[in-house]
Amino acid sequence: MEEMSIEALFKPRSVAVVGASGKPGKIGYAIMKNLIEYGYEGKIYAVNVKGGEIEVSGRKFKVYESILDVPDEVDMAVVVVPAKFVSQVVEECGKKGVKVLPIISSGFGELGEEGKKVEEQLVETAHKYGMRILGPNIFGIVYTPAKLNATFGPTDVLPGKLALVSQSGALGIALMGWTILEKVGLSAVVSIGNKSDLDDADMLEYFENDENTGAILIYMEGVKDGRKFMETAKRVSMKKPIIIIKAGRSERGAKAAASHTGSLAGADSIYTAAFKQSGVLRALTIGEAFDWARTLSNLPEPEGENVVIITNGGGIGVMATDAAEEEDLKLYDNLEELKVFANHMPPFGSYKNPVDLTGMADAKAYEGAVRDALANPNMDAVAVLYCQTAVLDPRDLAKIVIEEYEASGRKKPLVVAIVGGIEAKEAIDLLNERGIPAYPEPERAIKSLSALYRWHNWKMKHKKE
Amino acid sequence: MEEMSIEALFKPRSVAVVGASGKPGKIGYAIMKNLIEYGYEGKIYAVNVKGGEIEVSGRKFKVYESILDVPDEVDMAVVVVPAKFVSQVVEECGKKGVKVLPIISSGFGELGEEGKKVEEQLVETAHKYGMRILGPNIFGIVYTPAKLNATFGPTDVLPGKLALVSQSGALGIALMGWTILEKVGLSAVVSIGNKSDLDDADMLEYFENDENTGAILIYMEGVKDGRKFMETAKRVSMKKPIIIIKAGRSERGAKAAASHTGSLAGADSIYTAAFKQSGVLRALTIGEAFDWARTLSNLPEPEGENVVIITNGGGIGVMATDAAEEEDLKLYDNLEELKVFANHMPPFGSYKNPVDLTGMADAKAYEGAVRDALANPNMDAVAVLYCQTAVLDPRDLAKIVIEEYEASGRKKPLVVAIVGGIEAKEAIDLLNERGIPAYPEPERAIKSLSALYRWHNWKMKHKKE
Amino acid sequence: MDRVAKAKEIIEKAKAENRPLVEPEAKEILQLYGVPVPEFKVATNEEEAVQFAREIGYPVVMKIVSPQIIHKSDAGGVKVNIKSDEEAKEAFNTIMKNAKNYKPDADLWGVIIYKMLPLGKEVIVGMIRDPQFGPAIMFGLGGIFVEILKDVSFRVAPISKEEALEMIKEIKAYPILAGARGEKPVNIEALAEIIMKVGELALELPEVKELDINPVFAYEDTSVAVDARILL
Amino acid sequence: MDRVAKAKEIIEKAKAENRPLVEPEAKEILQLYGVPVPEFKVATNEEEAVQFAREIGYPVVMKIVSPQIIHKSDAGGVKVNIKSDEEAKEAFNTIMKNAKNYKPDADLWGVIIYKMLPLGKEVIVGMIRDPQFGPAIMFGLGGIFVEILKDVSFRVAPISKEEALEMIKEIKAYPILAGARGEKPVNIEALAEIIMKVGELALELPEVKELDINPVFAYEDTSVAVDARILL
Ligand SMILES: CC(C)(COP(=O)(O)OP(=O)(O)OC[C@H]1O[C@@H](n2cnc3c(N)ncnc32)[C@H](O)[C@@H]1OP(=O)(O)O)[C@@H](O)C(=O)NCCC(=O)NCCS
Ligand SMILES: CC(C)(COP(=O)(O)OP(=O)(O)OC[C@H]1O[C@@H](n2cnc3c(N)ncnc32)[C@H](O)[C@@H]1OP(=O)(O)O)[C@@H](O)C(=O)NCCC(=O)NCCS
Ligand SMILES: [Ca+2]
Ligand SMILES: [Ca+2]
Repeated sequence: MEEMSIEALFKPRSVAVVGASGKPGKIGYAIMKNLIEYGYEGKIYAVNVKGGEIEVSGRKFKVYESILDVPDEVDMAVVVVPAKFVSQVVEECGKKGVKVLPIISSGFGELGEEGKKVEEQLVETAHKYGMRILGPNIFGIVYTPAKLNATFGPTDVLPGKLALVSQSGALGIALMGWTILEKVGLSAVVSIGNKSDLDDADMLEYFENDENTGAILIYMEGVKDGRKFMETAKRVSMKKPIIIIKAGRSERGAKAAASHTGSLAGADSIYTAAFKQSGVLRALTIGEAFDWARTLSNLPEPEGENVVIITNGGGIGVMATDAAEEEDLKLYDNLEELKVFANHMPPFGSYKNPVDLTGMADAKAYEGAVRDALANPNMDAVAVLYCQTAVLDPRDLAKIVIEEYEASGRKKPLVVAIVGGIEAKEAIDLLNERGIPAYPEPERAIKSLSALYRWHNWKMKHKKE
Repeated sequence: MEEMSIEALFKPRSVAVVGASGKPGKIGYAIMKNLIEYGYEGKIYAVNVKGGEIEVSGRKFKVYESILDVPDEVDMAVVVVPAKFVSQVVEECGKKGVKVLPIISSGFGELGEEGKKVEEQLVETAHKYGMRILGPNIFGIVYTPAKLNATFGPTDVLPGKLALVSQSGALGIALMGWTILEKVGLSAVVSIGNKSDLDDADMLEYFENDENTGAILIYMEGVKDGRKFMETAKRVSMKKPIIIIKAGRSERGAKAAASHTGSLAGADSIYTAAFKQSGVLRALTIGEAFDWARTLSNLPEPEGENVVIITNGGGIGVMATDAAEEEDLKLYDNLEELKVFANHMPPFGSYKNPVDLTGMADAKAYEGAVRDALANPNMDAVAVLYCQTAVLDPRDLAKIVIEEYEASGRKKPLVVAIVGGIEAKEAIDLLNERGIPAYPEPERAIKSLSALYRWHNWKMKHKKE
Repeated sequence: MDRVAKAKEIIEKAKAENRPLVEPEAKEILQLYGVPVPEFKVATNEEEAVQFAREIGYPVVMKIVSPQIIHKSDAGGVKVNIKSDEEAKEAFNTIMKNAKNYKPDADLWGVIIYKMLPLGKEVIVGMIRDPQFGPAIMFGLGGIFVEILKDVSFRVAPISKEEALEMIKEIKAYPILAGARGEKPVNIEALAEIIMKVGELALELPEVKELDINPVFAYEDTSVAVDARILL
Repeated sequence: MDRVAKAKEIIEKAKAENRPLVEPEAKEILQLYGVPVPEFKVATNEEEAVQFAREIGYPVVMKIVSPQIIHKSDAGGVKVNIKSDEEAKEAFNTIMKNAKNYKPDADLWGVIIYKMLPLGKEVIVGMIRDPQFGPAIMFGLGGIFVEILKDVSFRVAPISKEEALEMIKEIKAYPILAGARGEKPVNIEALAEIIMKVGELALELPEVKELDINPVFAYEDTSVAVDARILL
């Protein structure tokens, strides 16, 4: 039963919006609109005590006064009615045989003990009917493979392989926007809010076996049951990388977090330990988390430790080398093998790793060097750096990298960094849209590759145990 | 004489391009084009042994066969002829009474000892005539207040208060592009290349008294005379902040740098020490450097240590608090005074610093809170954070902050971070265009504010000595 | 009776008497979990003190055993490097007298006697309970390393061998254990065993709120818990 | 004659003799720059050893003085805690014999004798010359702190008082000097003075390629350069 309910959260065959509204500006309207405009192909039912008919995004809906009136099975019902009406709605949804219930409404556990009790009752009622609750106090759920956007956040979520889970509503919505702006492809966005029933661990469990998800990114303010979370995370990490942002590292930050979430967070060093033990990668900032996510959700694992850096600029090569050393990455050192790169550079270039093709490097030079690096079985991971010059348009470089990487069968990790102006930005977007992680700074590419290695190394170690 | 020559590098009354070309794709063409299209208002003279006439950007130029033929005084001559012809050109320019000579041509000191000797002769010749040399092996110079873009880099440099100095050509051009993309306003861009005559220290000296420059950012691979550099930097830091990116921190990075620049870099820890002693802020990455530069080139110094963080999202407030603690910033703690913020939030908000206006915060709430923070003489610096919600368009938030900050007379530092999508990005750009440093992540705002404090504290300490 | 039952018996007794565990009890519990402690006896009078000291073999250490005295050194309740019957007798009497003066109404159960061990590298193994994650184990080098440099590592129990080794290697001062400056390395495996066993103890005995082994002496061959404190 | 001239005299002599500076010379130069060193004498025979030891006051330290012997301890060339005429005589003879055995063709100039100082906090002050920045001064705590934890700070000479203090406070182990764990703090100002003076020395004596004061003993009131090495 549990399994099935969770499945309905991502792939519902039909969705009802309880509290659906025809008035722009209302949350009950925004959710209807996103469902329609993002192209959900299952049936959508509008439910509102007022009955009648509404129009959203040019589509007309009959409005049922109660979910019980819907003349069909309902897999998921999104609840957008004021808190005081929620109990009744839950009861009715249960009777109706709804499988999963994202409750948008706030006014529960986040207000204190009393609200927590009401939540418990909601969950009890739901479970009585074999129904699961997401929330309350959430902004909804997105699952891009099902073209499902049941949130009141931005509409045009970019499909991809990263599952995003947020405990914070405000930040979660803002991050949805961020992913659109920064061209981060998502498989899912889940707002877990008060976690009265379904929690982080349940989401991890689902994504563990979701073929559309390559990596999971969680914004977390705290876990309730740390040990359960660890157990699940440990198992899931063996299959897919988990990245977590958890603020409240400093003493004052932890205090602010406690007063904000109303829950006493455990010592931060214990979180750090728990994450390490579970293979979880802890990112310190939003930017870092998405940087890593690009690489972790898109790239295969390395088959060995030898990293090769290819650059056209001494300066950025040195920056990347600094980062690699600080991250304990191993730069490949076999000069016999590296000599192959001498074919792609003028005499004053350097085939010592970092491989410096020099500022004169053109399309042919990069094409040859990238191809050779991808082909060489002793080179396990590749970082392609490019400093925008007049010799080679960064967008052409992007095309070369895409072609070579696809042709090679995407068998080893490859990250890209391009420093420059608007053309560089376009090149980066091009690469990211094709699932090749690209960044505007060398260190960010290297640190993302290093996150992939950290996860991979944890897995290898854990496998042996 | 020294003074005057340097002045001519930034504010020449006339510029000659020796090696000017009418053929698109040639560097001698690109420089002419940038000079014209960026709107340089002094006289421009084309010089080329071939003589005749050329057309660039719709403007026709008579081509003088030698600089000596130019029927006017020439302040600056940009040299774009092959290395072997440079000595002769230098001699002629000297005779002509040219004051400063940016030599684009490569093929000198960067090739080894022999090239270095040629360079020394060029400098000797130049000095004989009281002329100064910039370069060789450079991409040119930009000075936005004079509408001077004598480079073959991007044209549309955004005017502003940051002076950018690069030892690396390739990276320097890429960084010009970056500043355009990222809306970083510049007073100058100087490519110093081989530093045969004018070097980092000379540039610092000029910017020290340049009213159009608020901060200086240097990309450095190494200095020749460390002690001279320190002396100048120490003095200049008392007036204006200096940010330096110097790669080669790690052992392998330093080795790669040495083989790239051909010069043995001193121990990195000595650079770190020298920078500290000179008030120089060392940035580890390009992104960090420009983040800091936004704040340091635009904001006044704080008058005290009390920082106030205003946020609408608990999560980003906690992140900012973590960063502030890690950076040793002091969050203002006087609850009596902080209580004023209670006027701008619902009852479940928190006026404890970080001040949480809650997700319900609208335009009025931010307006009131920002105004109160700017008005309170005990609050010395303000960080405004915003997590994009449906309640308040980030662009409206930007307008509020701009209005309040301008109305307050820009007397204390204020930084902004807005997390969100495309509207957030637009809001950030709006703010940056108005000289209010804004970032897409809370930590970046806090760390930039912290850089300002570091510089300020160094100054205060040094003043006492 | 298994180790849990035996340990619970010790704990229940103290609880029933409404008092904390004393050092010999803490060490007994550690022994039950296979954490090496130096062989010890508790002497309640002068004669026993001499007899036990002889049995253990000089030199020995003596420390006051009293549920009310926590800071034994402050109480003058610790004597080290006791080398003869004479000294043993004197140490016993001095400790008992000092303790009496320090806290006149304290129950004095005698002195714990154990072998004075050769100085090893001093490390600390501790356990705290986190409200979210449950028992977490801390590891660090003794003295300034933990207190001043905060050079410690944490893991949540249970702790695998792999994780225990990681914990040890994670601290910045690890080279000191690994044999920097030409010294012989300590047996890292033995240390890891102690960490793992403390993890097991913490999971099996929820009554134990906090545990502190400070110091553990780490040697080339083995590691020994020299002093231990268990809070209920 | 000013300090530069005097120091150069010592340096020129060694250079003329084509040999490195010995410890007494290094200490003399430090003294010229106002760096406190323990009062010392060089004894060339048994009688002098006893006489000088008495003059300095027991207990004393004796160390071999030989331009060819750098690792004095390895050579058996160091004796500490010498408490009487008897011991002084014996120490002198043993050191000279050991040194002879260790390096038969070394010039043995005698032994340096100085007061055995009470143990202070051990710190290191060093100087190297950087190709770009010239003389740079290093500061750190002795032993593992420098060697293993790499907990050191650098500044380029000349070093202001403010900067010297910053340097000291910058190391992670600073709390150890500032009086952590209830200990009395050492005199940071006195330490800063030594750092500044080494900076002056480095700038005024370009012949000095490298300098190492290891250890400096830092006390509550003052700091003393116990051992010093100068490379030309
Ligand atoms: C759920 C919530 C959005 C409803 O707010 P609202 O739209 O202002 O409330 P309303 O009273 O207008 O009720 C909404 C609709 O539900 C309808 N409704 C009320 N009770 C109902 C019931 N039992 N069954 C069906 N519909 C019902 C109302 O008729 C109304 O319809 P309308 O929009 O056509 O007028 C609000 O209570 C809430 O919780 N807001 C916070 C949400 C939030 O921030 N969540 C966390 C984000 S991270
Ligand atoms: C300076 C440099 C760009 C010239 O390259 P080029 O344009 O290919 O060389 P050319 O031989 O065509 O000479 C350029 C022009 O100078 C003219 N010229 C040659 N000698 C001259 C002289 N003494 N006086 C005036 N003009 C002269 C040529 O007629 C030619 O004109 P054209 O462009 O109309 O044909 C090139 O030598 C060079 O150094 N390139 C590297 C630049 C660089 O990377 N700098 C560092 C960047 S960070
Ligand atoms: Ca659950
Ligand atoms: Ca100069």
